[in-house]
Amino acid sequence: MDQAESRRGGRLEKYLVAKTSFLKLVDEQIKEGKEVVAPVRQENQANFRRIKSTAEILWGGPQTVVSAKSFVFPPKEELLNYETNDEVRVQPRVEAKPLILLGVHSCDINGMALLDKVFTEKNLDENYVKKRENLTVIGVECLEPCSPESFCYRKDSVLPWDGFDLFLTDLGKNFFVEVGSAKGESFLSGLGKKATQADVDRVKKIRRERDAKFDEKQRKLKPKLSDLPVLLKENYNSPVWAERGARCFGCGSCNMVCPTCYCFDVRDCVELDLKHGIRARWWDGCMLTDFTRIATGEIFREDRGARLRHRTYRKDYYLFEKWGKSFCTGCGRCGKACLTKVVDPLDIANEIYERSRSR
Amino acid sequence: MAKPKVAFFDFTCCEGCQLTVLSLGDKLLDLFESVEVVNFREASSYKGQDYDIAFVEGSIASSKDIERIKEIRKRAKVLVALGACAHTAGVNAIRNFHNQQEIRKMVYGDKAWVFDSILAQPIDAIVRVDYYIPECPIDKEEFLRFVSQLLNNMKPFLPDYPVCVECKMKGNVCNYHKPNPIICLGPVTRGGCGAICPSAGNACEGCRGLIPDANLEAMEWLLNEYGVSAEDKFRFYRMYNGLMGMKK
Amino acid sequence: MTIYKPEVAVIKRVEKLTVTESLFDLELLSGKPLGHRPGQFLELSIFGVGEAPISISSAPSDSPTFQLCVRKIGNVTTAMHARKPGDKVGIRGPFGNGFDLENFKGWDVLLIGAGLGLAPLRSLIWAVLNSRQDYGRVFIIHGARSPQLLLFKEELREWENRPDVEFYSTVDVADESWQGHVGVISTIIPEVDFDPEKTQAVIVGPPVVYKFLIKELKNRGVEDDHIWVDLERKMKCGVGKCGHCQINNVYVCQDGPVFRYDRIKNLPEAI
Amino acid sequence: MTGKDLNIYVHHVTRVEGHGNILVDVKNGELKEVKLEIIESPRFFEAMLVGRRFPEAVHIASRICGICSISHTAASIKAIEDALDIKPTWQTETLRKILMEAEILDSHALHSFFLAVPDFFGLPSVIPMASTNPDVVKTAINFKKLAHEICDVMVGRHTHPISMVVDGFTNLVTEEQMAELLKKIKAALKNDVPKMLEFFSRIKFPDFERKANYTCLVNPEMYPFYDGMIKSSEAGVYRHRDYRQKIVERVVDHSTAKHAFGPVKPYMVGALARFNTNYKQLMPGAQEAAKMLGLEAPSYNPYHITLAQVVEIVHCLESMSRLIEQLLSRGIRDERVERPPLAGWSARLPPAKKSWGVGVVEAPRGLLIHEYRINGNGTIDAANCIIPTAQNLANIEADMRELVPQILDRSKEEITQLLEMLVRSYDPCISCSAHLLKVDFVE
Ligand SMILES: Cc1cc2nc3c(=O)[nH]c(=O)nc-3n(C[C@H](O)[C@H](O)[C@H](O)COP(=O)(O)OP(=O)(O)OC[C@H]3O[C@@H](n4cnc5c(N)ncnc54)[C@H](O)[C@@H]3O)c2cc1C
Ligand code: SF4
Ligand code: SF4
Ligand code: SF4
Repeated sequence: MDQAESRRGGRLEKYLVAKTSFLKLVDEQIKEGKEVVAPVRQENQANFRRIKSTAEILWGGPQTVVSAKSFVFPPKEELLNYETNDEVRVQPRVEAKPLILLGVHSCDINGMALLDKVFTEKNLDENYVKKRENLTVIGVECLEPCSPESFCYRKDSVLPWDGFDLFLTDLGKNFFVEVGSAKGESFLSGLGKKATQADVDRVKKIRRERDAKFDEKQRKLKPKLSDLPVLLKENYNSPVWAERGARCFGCGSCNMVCPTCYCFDVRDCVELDLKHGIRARWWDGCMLTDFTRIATGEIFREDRGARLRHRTYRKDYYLFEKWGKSFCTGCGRCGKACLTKVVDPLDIANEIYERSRSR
Repeated sequence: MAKPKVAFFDFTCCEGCQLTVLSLGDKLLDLFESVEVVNFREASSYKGQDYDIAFVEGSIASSKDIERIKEIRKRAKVLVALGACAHTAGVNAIRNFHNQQEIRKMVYGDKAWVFDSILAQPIDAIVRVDYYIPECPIDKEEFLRFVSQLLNNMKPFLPDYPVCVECKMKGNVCNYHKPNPIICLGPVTRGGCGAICPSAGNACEGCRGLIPDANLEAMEWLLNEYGVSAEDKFRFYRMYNGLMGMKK
Repeated sequence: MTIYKPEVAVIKRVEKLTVTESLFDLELLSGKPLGHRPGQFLELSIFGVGEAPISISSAPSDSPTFQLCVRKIGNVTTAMHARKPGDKVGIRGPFGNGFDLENFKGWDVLLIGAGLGLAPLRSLIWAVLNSRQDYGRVFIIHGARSPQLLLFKEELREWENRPDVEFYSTVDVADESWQGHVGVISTIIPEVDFDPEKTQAVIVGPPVVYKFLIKELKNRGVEDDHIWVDLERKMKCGVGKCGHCQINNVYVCQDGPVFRYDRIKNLPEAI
Repeated sequence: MTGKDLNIYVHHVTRVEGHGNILVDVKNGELKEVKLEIIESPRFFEAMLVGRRFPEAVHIASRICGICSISHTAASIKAIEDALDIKPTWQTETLRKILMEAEILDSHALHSFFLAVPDFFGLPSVIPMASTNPDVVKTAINFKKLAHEICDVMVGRHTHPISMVVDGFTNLVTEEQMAELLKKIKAALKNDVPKMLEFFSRIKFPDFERKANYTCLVNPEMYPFYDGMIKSSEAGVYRHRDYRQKIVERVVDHSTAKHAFGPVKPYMVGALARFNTNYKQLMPGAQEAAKMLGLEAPSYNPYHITLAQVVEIVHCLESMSRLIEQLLSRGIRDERVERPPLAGWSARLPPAKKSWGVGVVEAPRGLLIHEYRINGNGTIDAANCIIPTAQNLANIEADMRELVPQILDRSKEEITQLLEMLVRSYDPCISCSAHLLKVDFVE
């Protein structure tokens, strides 16, 4: 939180808003036809869905199956459509409409903050950026771990670093609301009153308690977070990769659910007349066999262990080193999704750490 | 460019795949526009013997079938196995695990000898198959994509990733994570169906066949974790992937 | 305008080089020059089929025309081979770093092209020959699997006959017509009379050749930071997003495809 | 008329589902032989079901037929529920009724438009009609699209439904989805039905009458497809569990499908049997439609099966609207929580169980019976399936036997054509019964 504050070169406004009036505000927006998406229960888990009333919202756990990234980087997204009669007509497609994303946990907000970096770096990706600009992100603070798999506290991701418009902390009757942007400020439309120092202190205390609770309940990360890149770098040839790789399906579930996996495939689809078609991108995953297969049949990262290492390295070494932030926000989704329990980044880090110490 | 001539043939199956073609809706008319259908017994009395592309549905299950499919192979420039029965022998292969004499008796009593029947086999057990459109029944979108890519001189796209990929894209709660877990073959089964069964609350029963590098050891590990008995495993592997169960 | 929207280009001329390779002359419909460096590549679009990364085979000086040498192997490349002069295709790019000629000026240059590797290398060869005076000795080494598969045969002859080029050529398997060296390309390096101290070496070829060629060059005493390689990986976007072309932590499409060997030699996935 | 020799052999009757041959042999003006050969490779479904746990059995049973897989699924589920003593909820049964009617809609649209109609235009298939009668083809496509959409939304897909399982649904449609479907059904009633009736009222069907024994479900509450007692002109009204005494199946040499008798004589099942028996229960629009088409109950003309199907298309659209309205007025509840449907590997047997059960439904082509014996682990020990087409086979042959002498003075081509049309009008589903038809004249 403090980072975001300093990045914006000033203090963020903080308000105290009665929960009922905040929810009423959202319900009114829905009635006006605004699209609001929030976590709702789905069987014994949850998912982001378009809601018709704030009553549907599932606050807190369990975790949504798929992260909030789908709203900025959907599973399938058209990039172009074209017509090839006598003339070739190519229309770029950038679909974006205003969307309020409510009840987002910090791990997903941070995930988007990280995606912001990669999609705006050098070649700006309009398809992502336009969707992102149209999004109003209203986060909510987790006061309980949302799943046994999550380890956000260990990844310094229990609060958002950046990337939200409003961030809510449940104070019982009120929300403590932190404003992250002008868009957030105007969404509030003057609701509530400025938070006093006492309010701020109260939140600080809640956060201290929460930290203690998370520290106790979430699985420990044995190496220091900042040591992860070096630890991984030194263990490129660790037997861990082959051992875990042997039990990996190569199913890519870990890639699909992750808030920071952003690889994609691009394919053309053409109508039967062979004249009209689209080009679209689909989520792809570095754990899938075909990910590096080229026309001559060569696969550059053939064995599953090497792919698992690559995935782990992207999160906690390559991108960590490049951007100064781990690209794993500790949401725990991949560890849950992986049916053979091989992918959990925290488990991997701990195992490598233990093994390298005992050597 | 002349329209390619297309023929549909069926062997032992439920004909659901041909019916899926007849149920393409408005796209059916587009299909008739872009190809010339010369043989489609299910839908037409015209029996053309001159064709470029043969879509073959069903399993080979009698000695007559063997002759017929060889004849079709000879005439067709491109032979496509349509649906699970043609691709993996589909549910028909279940009977291969029964005593053949006994099951004939069970169904036809003392007249069992009258009927010519052999083990159910996929088309490629007899002749070379150029392309496969898997699934029971085939997926409309995939069929249309296949035809347009073939017309466009492309190698048709058939995903090599497993069902889990699309299952996750749909945001489903994994079958293994439900309060009453459902044993699901998604992690080793070829995707492309849009995870239609898990999305409708059921197990993936493996009707699209295994992915090329399916990790069956991992599957064993997983099913053992869930305490699935060997008998249950085999039964399940053998819904559509008779051969898979035989490997062990 | 998004980074995924191709510009339309027109095919001006098609020349069949071998059974599987053809050379295409293209120009942007807008008539603008492409503005590329040797060693850069494009994403070539055939609408309805897809995109594929293809190196620009011509020297920047030929602008606004540019040339692609395409091997027919998959969907896009087969579709490209079915196109005729006047047909329109899509182009995105140029992408990648390409060769920085400053690194070679004043040096002897050893240019090694194996198989289709000659296609991208050709853009560099012509750039060097077009300002020949800037360089010391120029070596061109080319290898193909058989004489039938030789690309740019006329140009090979031209280079061979140029007094200011030291030219070597080899085939893996010869036929009656072949008089020259026989053997895989790495076997020719010991015969080349170059001064390792004064030479910058460039290798472009299929994935298998790098290991052997680098070993031969090092045997001759070429320093790692005088060796340049041009690598190929699967690509889907060409602009550093899709993730397919990553070699450990480098992106071939952003940090490459041209790499100085000492900078990637410690990447286990590179060579 | 005397002394004519005729030998007809139609190999693989087209525009029917599955493979069959027609064989007619007339010597010296005398009918020697009439056969409908079924040459589909036997599929041994009854054997395939043995050793399967009941939730799997439902999905395997569906694969008996691609066109009436909802009926097979329903019959299979009902047999299992009968054996396990499960009484599904009103909501579950209402949803199933809608699904059955959607399948009837699809199947009848396919048969009446795509398979039967070309005969009346002297065309080999519906394909050329796409340009000559685009409106008609469009109407048929609209019906099929609607039926598929209903099934896709409700059970994942039309052919081999996914979420329709024992004691419920693994995935539940929402009220919004049902309301949306209702709108589309009403639109079809308004726009497509008049076109269909106008078109079919202009078609002239061959004149031929033979009074058959008609067998179908009867139910005091509604024109039944999903549930009821069995009524047969020969055997009267009886309970589904008594079918073995009333229906006798025999293996005949020329057919991989068994022939059924009820219990002695051949009988007819399907749209015309239902129309003749349950005419009064048709929805008002359907009765109206029958009048427009000049179809009166009872009709003894088997060529009228196609018209009865057209009437049932109208009935199903009306009936589905009514059922959806009832459903929406009660509201759709997610019953899966209190009453998890019995699906998948983890489905355990409920405590109270009988060892065997019978499920009977009206498939598009008629009465469909599944009977299973289930053991204590929920595994199928024995199965018997009686398929509509198998029940019609003996009756088709009886029709042919009566028809051929009446038309012997016509040309061989005409005779062949009329025989093929007769077989086709039964809409035989040969892959179900094993598989189809051929006509061979021996001169
Ligand atoms: C930097 C670079 C420069 C290249 N230059 C040339 C050249 O000058 N001439 C030439 O003929 N070929 C070149 N290639 C290889 C060429 O890109 C592949 O042969 C081509 O992508 C095959 O595409 P396709 O659609 O015909 O094959 P398919 O197998 O149908 O391709 C499917 C997709 O996979 C990807 N893909 C497959 N193979 C490769 C590959 N080898 N490299 C990268 N992506 C691949 C592409 O995105 C392609 O769209 C180059 C590759 C790279 C990476
Ligand atoms: S790597 Fe796993 S735990 Fe980390 S952010 Fe991605 S899905 Fe969550
Ligand atoms: S690590 Fe697990 S989730 Fe990821 S691909 Fe392998 S098996 Fe699937
Ligand atoms: S439900 Fe099946 S297909 Fe879906 S993620 Fe789980 S294992 Fe994979």
